[in-house]
Amino acid sequence: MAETFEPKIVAFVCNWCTYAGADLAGTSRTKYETNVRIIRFPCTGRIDFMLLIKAFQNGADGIIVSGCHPNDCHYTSGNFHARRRWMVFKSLLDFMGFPSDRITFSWVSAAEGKKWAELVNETTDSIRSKGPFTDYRTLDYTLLTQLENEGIAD
Amino acid sequence: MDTNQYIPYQVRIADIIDEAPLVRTYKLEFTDPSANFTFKAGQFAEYGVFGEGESTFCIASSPTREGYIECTFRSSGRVTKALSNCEINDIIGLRGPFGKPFPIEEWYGKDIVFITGGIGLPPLRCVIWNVLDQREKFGKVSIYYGARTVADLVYKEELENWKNRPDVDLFLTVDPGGETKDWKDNVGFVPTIIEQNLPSSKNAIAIVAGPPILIKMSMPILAKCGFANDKIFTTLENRMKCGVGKCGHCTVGKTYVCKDGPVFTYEEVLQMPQEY
Amino acid sequence: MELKLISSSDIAVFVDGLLKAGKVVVAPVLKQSGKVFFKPVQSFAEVATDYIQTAFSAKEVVFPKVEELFTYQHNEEGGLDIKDHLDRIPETVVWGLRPCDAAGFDYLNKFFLQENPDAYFKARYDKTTLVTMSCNKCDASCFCTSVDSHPGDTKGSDILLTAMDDKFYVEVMTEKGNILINSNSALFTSTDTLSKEAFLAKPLTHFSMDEIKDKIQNAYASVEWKQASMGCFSCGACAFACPTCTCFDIQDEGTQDHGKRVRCWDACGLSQFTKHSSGHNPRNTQTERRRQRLMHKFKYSVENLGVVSCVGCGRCIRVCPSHLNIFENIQSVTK
Amino acid sequence: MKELQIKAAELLENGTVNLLIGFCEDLGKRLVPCFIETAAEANILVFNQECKNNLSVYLHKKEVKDAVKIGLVANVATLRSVLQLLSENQLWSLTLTYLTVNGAGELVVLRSAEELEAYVQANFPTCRPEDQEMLDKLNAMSREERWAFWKDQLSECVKCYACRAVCPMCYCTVCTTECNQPQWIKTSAQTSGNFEYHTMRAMHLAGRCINCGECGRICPAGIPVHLLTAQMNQEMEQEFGGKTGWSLKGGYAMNTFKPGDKENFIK
Repeated sequence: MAETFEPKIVAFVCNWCTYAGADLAGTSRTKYETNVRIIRFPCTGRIDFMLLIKAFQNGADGIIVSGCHPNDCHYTSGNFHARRRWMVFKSLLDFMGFPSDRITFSWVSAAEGKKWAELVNETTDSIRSKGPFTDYRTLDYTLLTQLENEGIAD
Repeated sequence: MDTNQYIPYQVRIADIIDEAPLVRTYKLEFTDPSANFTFKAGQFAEYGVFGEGESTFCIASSPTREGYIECTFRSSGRVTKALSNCEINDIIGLRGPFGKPFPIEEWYGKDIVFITGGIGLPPLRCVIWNVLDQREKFGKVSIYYGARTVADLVYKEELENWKNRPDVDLFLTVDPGGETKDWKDNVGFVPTIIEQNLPSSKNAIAIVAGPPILIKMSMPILAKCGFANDKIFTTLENRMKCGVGKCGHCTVGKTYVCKDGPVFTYEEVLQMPQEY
Repeated sequence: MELKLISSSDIAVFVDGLLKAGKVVVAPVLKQSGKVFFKPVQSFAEVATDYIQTAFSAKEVVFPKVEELFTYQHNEEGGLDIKDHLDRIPETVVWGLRPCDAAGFDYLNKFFLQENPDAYFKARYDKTTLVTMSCNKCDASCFCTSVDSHPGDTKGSDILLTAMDDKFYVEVMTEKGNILINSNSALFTSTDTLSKEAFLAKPLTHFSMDEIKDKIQNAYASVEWKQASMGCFSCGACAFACPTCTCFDIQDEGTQDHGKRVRCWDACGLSQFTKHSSGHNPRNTQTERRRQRLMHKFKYSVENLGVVSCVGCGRCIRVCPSHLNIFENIQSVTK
Repeated sequence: MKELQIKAAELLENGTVNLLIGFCEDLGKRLVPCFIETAAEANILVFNQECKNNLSVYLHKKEVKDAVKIGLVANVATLRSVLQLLSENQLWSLTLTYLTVNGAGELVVLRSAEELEAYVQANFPTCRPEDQEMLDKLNAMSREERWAFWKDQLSECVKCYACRAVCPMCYCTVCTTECNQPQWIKTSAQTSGNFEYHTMRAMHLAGRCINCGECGRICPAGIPVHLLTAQMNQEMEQEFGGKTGWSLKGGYAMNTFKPGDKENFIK
């Protein structure tokens, strides 16, 4: 483990606004943490909740989901549908005891390069303070393999 | 500790031939020389891409060719798609050989009729080369092979080789509408081609493999030619996972296609419940 | 075969002694949902005593719902390091399973080890000792007497305990049983044979195996299959609760660089079980799948292994969302 | 019970119904679904408060759909799920006749979708007290406690898919669990795969489930999976208004939106 824990943040962003915002942050030389890995989607409406679970399972410690402000959506209603989906998904994760505060939802328009940089820095600091997210990845054992994993067998 | 049948051999892809759209032939060599893998014509193996799973198809090369094995597959499911993305020198897993082989020793001195279509040729090609490599032990050899279009024909250069051999009668065909301008051979479904050149059933055995529709259409014609049901051999294609008669996916009635087959005489197939 | 007695109070001492000796004891535990499951216990206090049958069978000890076949890891030379973990399986005592479960283990042993022996099953089975508790009560789903077994049957178990008022009548059947007894022999006093009849449950007998074995021959074409399987939803509950269902699926989990290949339970009732990648499905409707399940248990396994693979525990009836009844179905299709 | 049997026999006799799905008692005195095609068999029909199975799930079965004219002996939850299915444009190819017993014990026969809607709205079921109590207990827990609770429960799941099989709302021809390109849900019943499966199931049923509770009641491993969708239902009713299985027009909350939807969790 490195001395300071470097979180892996996965960002699911919509192509028309947030990705352009991130691009603007780049062209205007705004510095922001490098822990974020950006995945481009045509719209937040296309981001499937299963992708977030897969990201957590494959090693993500924090997730940013960001897209166009309401009424800015290139496909007119993608972000409205997404908003409802994230509201339901966030409460489902809370109900199942999943640390849904590791997922940050936001609207970042193409002109808000600075907001994107602040968003990434904020998220990285908060996830860094929370530490690595291993709950999900250490779930896998059954009756007897459970004992093998707990080393009783050794 | 007895052998653990689930640990695969590691084999390296030595050569890749693109037979037809989505159909590839891999030449596989064993990375571990002490493997001395031996098999008989008609047996199959489980080819595994690590991280994706395992897929079942026959060993297409003849046991008379030492040092390597070949397999031909069409990319259709998750594993075969991953398999078709592999390149030369990649390592894949191989388990086997599984199943009962064709009883080639019983066919010495007999005429042999091969009937197959499309992707059904690989399981029979292994037998064909096994027969042709000891050609003098057998009577007449005739091969009826067809595919949907000219491009779908597999082993194109070997088909040429068989066509030019005097001791092999090859009846090549493509489905109506599948022929190209310079296509000189027959046009029509394989069963109709068989009817045009009826094989004699005296002292002969027939082997049929390929899509179920081909098997269903060819059987009555062979019966008309006088082939007894126990003189017709076929391979059953069922979903298989373990290959050793334990996982239950391939069962047809009490028979485990992987352990008791995949080679059956048509008589045995008729006794099974119609669930294949 | 040795016969012993042990007082009821010493049972707790015996089991706790096994735990202290480092053995893993898997015993029925009453869960908050009101159902009883086989779980590893840390003390005898956790063991449930007042139950007819556990929800799932104890086969999970020797045939887990998920079992790692091997892990693989790419090494520098471009090959793969493949390792299985057969050496890490603990000594296990399955406590308090019923005679029908033990008969189930007997079938599993035949199925997995008679031909192409399965290394994983053998490793777990050799390290497992079965301490069976004969049944003093049963319910309408139990039909062990219809499949050549009975509530006091010793088949398949290493030790059979029969509760008799304040003591247990101990029948030690195998060498494994002896080792267990000798680990704390002070608790046991020897005795001569006692009759268990008075302490055993009396389940109804619906048919006999000889009667079914010949009538099942032409049951395949019976018209009753459709009505018998109308209530079926094509889920896997009956197969996963059954002590003798052995179908499994092999899946890879991980990336192309490293990961593991696991074997997990599968069920012939599930619609994808026999589906080819071309879409062709030899058993496409629920009627065919339900027929396969019953024909396999009462006909095909007799032809392949010489023994009916149903032990009459009735779990598939209790666990089925619409309580489809296996022995009623067998009676209706073999009329 | 007598009038139910007489009415059923009459419906079967005069051909308004080819197949009647109801309840009868099996050897073990348990209430099990039964499928009656002739008037003579109608005398085995039984109906009381203990009949909990949601029989509307059988309306998706090929062997049942072939009968086209189908009778359904149903409790209110089953009627509510048929109403929700009709609002999702399912089952319109069938002519359905419903037999039920209302609170006062009288036999009620509903012959059309409108009658069904009126009856369901008049006797709209509320959340069962024991479920509400469990929901409140869970919501009162801290996040870590809830995680421990669901981790322990979902480690018991063996992925037999009985919860999906008994759910009338789960009628997809190819379920996400059966998709292996990409492998969304792990096939093996390990806890992480179970979490994926139950999260996906709850999300796909959010705003559609009518809280009949069958999935939790019949789970062989005794996992209260019905609480997941019950919680989602309650939150979506508060947030987006509208009730599932209330009217033929339905209105699935997840494929519409309002500008004023909740936004306080979005930066």
